[in-house]
Amino acid sequence: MWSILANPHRFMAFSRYAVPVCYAIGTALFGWAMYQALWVVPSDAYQGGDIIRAMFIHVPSAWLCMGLYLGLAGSSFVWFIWRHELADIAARAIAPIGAGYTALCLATGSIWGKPTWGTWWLWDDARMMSVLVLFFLFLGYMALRAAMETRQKAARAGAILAMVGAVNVPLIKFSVDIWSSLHQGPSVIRAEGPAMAAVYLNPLLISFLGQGLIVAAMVFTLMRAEVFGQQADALMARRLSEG
Amino acid sequence: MTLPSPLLSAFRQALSEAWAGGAGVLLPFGFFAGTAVLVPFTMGSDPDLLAKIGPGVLWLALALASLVTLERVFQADLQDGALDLWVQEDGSISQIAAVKTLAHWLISGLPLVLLTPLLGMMLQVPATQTVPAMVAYALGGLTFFLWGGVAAALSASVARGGLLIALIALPFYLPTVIFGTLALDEGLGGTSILFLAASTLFALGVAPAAMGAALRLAAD
Amino acid sequence: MTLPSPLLSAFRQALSEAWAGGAGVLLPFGFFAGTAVLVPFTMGSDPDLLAKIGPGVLWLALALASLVTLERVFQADLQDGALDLWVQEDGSISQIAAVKTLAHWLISGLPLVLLTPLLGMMLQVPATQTVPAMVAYALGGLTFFLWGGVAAALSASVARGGLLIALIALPFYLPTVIFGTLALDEGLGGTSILFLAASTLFALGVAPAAMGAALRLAAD
Amino acid sequence: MSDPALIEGRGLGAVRGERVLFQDVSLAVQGGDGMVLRGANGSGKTTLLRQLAGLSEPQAGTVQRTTNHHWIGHSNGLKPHETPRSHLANWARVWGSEIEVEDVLLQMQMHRPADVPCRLISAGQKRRTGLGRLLLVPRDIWLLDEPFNALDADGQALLAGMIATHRAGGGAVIAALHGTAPIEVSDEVVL
Amino acid sequence: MSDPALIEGRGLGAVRGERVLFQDVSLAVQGGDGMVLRGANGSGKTTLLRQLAGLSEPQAGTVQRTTNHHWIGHSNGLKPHETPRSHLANWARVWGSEIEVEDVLLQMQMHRPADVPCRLISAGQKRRTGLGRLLLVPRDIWLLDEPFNALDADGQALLAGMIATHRAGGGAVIAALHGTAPIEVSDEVVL
Ligand code: HEM
Ligand SMILES: Nc1ncnc2c1ncn2[C@@H]1O[C@H](COP(=O)(O)OP(=O)(O)OP(=O)(O)O)[C@@H](O)[C@H]1O
Ligand SMILES: Nc1ncnc2c1ncn2[C@@H]1O[C@H](COP(=O)(O)OP(=O)(O)OP(=O)(O)O)[C@@H](O)[C@H]1O
Ligand SMILES: [Mg+2]
Ligand SMILES: [Mg+2]
Repeated sequence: MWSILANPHRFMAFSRYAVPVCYAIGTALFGWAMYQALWVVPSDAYQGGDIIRAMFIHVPSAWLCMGLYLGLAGSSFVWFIWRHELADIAARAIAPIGAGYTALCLATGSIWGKPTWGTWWLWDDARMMSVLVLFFLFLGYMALRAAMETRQKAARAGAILAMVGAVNVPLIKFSVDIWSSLHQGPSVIRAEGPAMAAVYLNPLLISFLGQGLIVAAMVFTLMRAEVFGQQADALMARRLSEG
Repeated sequence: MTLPSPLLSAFRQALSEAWAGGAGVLLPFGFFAGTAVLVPFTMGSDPDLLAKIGPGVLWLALALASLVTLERVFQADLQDGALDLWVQEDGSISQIAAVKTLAHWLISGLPLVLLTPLLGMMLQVPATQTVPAMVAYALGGLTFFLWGGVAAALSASVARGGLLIALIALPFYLPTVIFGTLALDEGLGGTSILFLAASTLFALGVAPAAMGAALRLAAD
Repeated sequence: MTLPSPLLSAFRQALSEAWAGGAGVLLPFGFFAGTAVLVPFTMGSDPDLLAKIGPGVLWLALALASLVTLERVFQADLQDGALDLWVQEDGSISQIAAVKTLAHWLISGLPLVLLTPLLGMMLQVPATQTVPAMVAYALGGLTFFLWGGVAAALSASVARGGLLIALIALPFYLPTVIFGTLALDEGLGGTSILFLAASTLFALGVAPAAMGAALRLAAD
Repeated sequence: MSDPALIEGRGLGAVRGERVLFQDVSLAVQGGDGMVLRGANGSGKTTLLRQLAGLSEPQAGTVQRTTNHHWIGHSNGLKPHETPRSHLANWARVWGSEIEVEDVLLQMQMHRPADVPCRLISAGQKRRTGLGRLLLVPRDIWLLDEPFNALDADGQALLAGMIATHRAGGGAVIAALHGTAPIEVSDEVVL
Repeated sequence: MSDPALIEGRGLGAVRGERVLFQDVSLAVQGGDGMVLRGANGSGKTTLLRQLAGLSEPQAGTVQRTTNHHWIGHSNGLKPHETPRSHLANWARVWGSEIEVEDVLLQMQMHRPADVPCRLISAGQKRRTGLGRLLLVPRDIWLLDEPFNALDADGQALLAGMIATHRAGGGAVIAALHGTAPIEVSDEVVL
């Protein structure tokens, strides 16, 4: 699929329809999940009462921000090796959305943490720290790109950083994990299968799917804007050089 | 170890550069004086407290030394045209960057490590921790310089991107800080020092290539 | 206050220089990130401990920001020939240096002060201390920048005298740190904040002339 | 002596390392003069000019200036992040100049790269930007250190014209030069 | 084509900002050639030279070099704390040169300030030190960006002589120049 999309024209043709479709289905799924989360799902005394409803945003956003970083590193790699213009456009579009989702994960996490753990923030919690670091990776990536003169240079610098960052992420995760953790271990994605009641699990997965589609739509939207911008630049350059 | 001659020369040149900069002799002194004066005044001189924060202050100092030093080196190389000369030494710019990093670590990082016993005394670090601390600071400092070098090389072409560097380098410093802090508690027998060594090796493997690519970009 | 036009221009130019360097926007972030990540890992995250060292960490950060920033400014002015132009504005080089220092403090020092409530929350500084802390950091930071500027100007003609600077500046930082730390405890009603303000005024009176003389020397 | 000299150096000397670079150099320049400093590389032209500008203290002798001067050194005084426009606008403000920066940019033919940061513009464009300062405020003395360096033929003609106009208006120029001078020389000091 | 070109650029193009600096520039240089790049300030000579040297990625076209080259840019690559002697000695070691640095210093007439830190020597002395690198190891291609800048008459003759010798020995030179070329020009590219 990616090799098909690597052609900007085909990408534009595809995304033209994909964007509204993703938005529509994503919003519908997410809306249903939110309805379930806010009115249907029973509150859970052990996890802090009604605040458990934050889970339906927190957990998908946690998964998505990690996924978005993988996407960033992947498209950076593709650009660095094959110089596919579209891969760079994708990387550029992913970064702010990734940063936003990471911030969302941090925010919902600390909102959840206040009633359950009695504090907004824990310094030596492994998950929290690794998400914070992910946030800094996104910020650093964007700051670096913004500081470079030309798009070409921004792409090169960004790709180097994203790739090195990707190699380092497992190390960060591992080091942080052996440090200590208050955060609960995985209860959905684990070898023995999910250990979560279906009332929680189904809306959670639906919410994840819905948010995932919305994220995809947002990324495509930003990419389209960028492609349009570049076409406009090219047009302008042609006009300028003609007279 | 016999280095090929360009690398050896890059090393010698970087050594003399770091030395001539005055940083070599003065960094440990400056840092020593700085912590000696500022830390007790601002954080109190309670021995228990100092014992707790002492190692951390040293880590911070190493991290800062690595960031500030390499930023200048690459920025200066870019401005005075020396980077152009090095970039053209075919294919070896990564190795040269690594060797320069090493030289600057020797001059600006290692003296701090060697001063550890003295600083440790001041900051109430228990005597039994001195040797593990020195090993940990040596390995950790080198890792800091390597990752800091990547960040510095990446932002070399940006006018005074000092803080961009800090932002970029931080995530990379984290594993080192964690393993290093753990290693101080566990001593040389523990596993953390092995992890620390592994993370240093990892940086040695990955950082030079990234530095090389970033320096090429900076010269463009 | 109406500044004469050369001073106003020097101020505007210094502002845009500090801003363009990226330090303006990024320094608070970089520092925020730095403390957020490194301090708890290296020094532990015990809230009591953090409450004790928090204010000190902020003082250290201000001190470092002042040293690193101004060194670069004057070094760059010397190398690109801008210093020659300023030195010839008859007699006013002291004032120009003061104004530039002010601009860089505004861009690199003040944001840290403004972030104090946030950092204070993270580092467990008690809420009642927030306002006195901000006043103290603002005054203290300015004093740091002024003395740091003198040290930076003195070592501007030495190639990369970064650590020479630290050594020269430290003694001057000491009174500020002492009064500042006391002021944090005493609050706005105490006398320490007055002493702090007095030391800032003193620096404002003496440092510019010293900077001017040192910059003239550097240009020679 | 009819006119008082705009700038006058008496018995100037410079020592660098163990070496006497020059000694007993006396010179005086009146309005309309164009003095050229000549000498091999390292003979002390820059050193002498810096003494005349008051940037460097002479090891011997004295310098007297009756009016203000412009200084153009080997380096142009540009910040990497500044643009030619912002550089000139800034110095126009510093000197309280009434002149339109736009006109100066046009005259120096720097209107096209006027908004490109100085770290990106070409060597000759940097020099033109620095030379543009000469036009911001009229000052009687111009001290120029190899001002024709890095300029293309047009640029050299442009500068020569600026110097001629300046001298015609009663100004004086002291310039360190190598090679044939593209300006009319009224006096030469050889170091 | 009899000889294969030492260096060849095909269809080179450069874009800076929104502007096309140059496009479709093709050039080839054989042993003995002395090619001069001409053009107004900011026309792209430095940019083209950097592409030829492999320092800058061309936005269009390709560069092929069959042998190694020397690069002399606008800045000389000297560190402020280095002395001319230590600079040349260092690059001699990097390139595994057999030549005596002392001889190079003598030839460049830099034996007197050979031990003064580069931040203190004069502009022309800096340039001579940088040019001294050309003599450390023989390389077929010399890429020179305004190499005559800041040199006095002796220095210009010296460099012209070096270039002539180099070309007589089968080397090639590509130089960006303003004004009359003090070397024999075999080919000109105007940007
Ligand atoms: C700022 C604070 C927090 C951050 C940065 C954070 C981060 C994360 C991350 C990264 C994940 C995904 C982990 C994975 O799948 O491997 C996650 C999952 C989760 N988090 Fe948090 N979290 C925070 C606070 C909390 C709090 C306070 C709670 C509740 C007590 C909580 C409950 C959960 C749950 C139930 C999961 C799903 C675990 C699973 O099934 O894998 N989190 N969080
Ligand atoms: N510390 C020192 N020891 C010895 N010589 C020194 C020292 N500092 C400077 N010099 C010498 O002083 C001279 C300074 O010359 P200056 O820069 O004035 O020359 P110039 O005439 O402008 O030359 P150019 O034509 O190359 O610009 C140089 O020859 C330099 O080598
Ligand atoms: N980001 C940018 N936007 C617009 N123009 C740019 C940008 N970066 C560089 N330029 C222009 O690109 C050109 C680079 O020219 P280059 O340095 O190659 O010129 P040159 O021929 O060597 O000139 P000189 O004779 O002055 O050395 C300059 O005209 C510069 O203004
Ligand atoms: Mg000179
Ligand atoms: Mg050029």
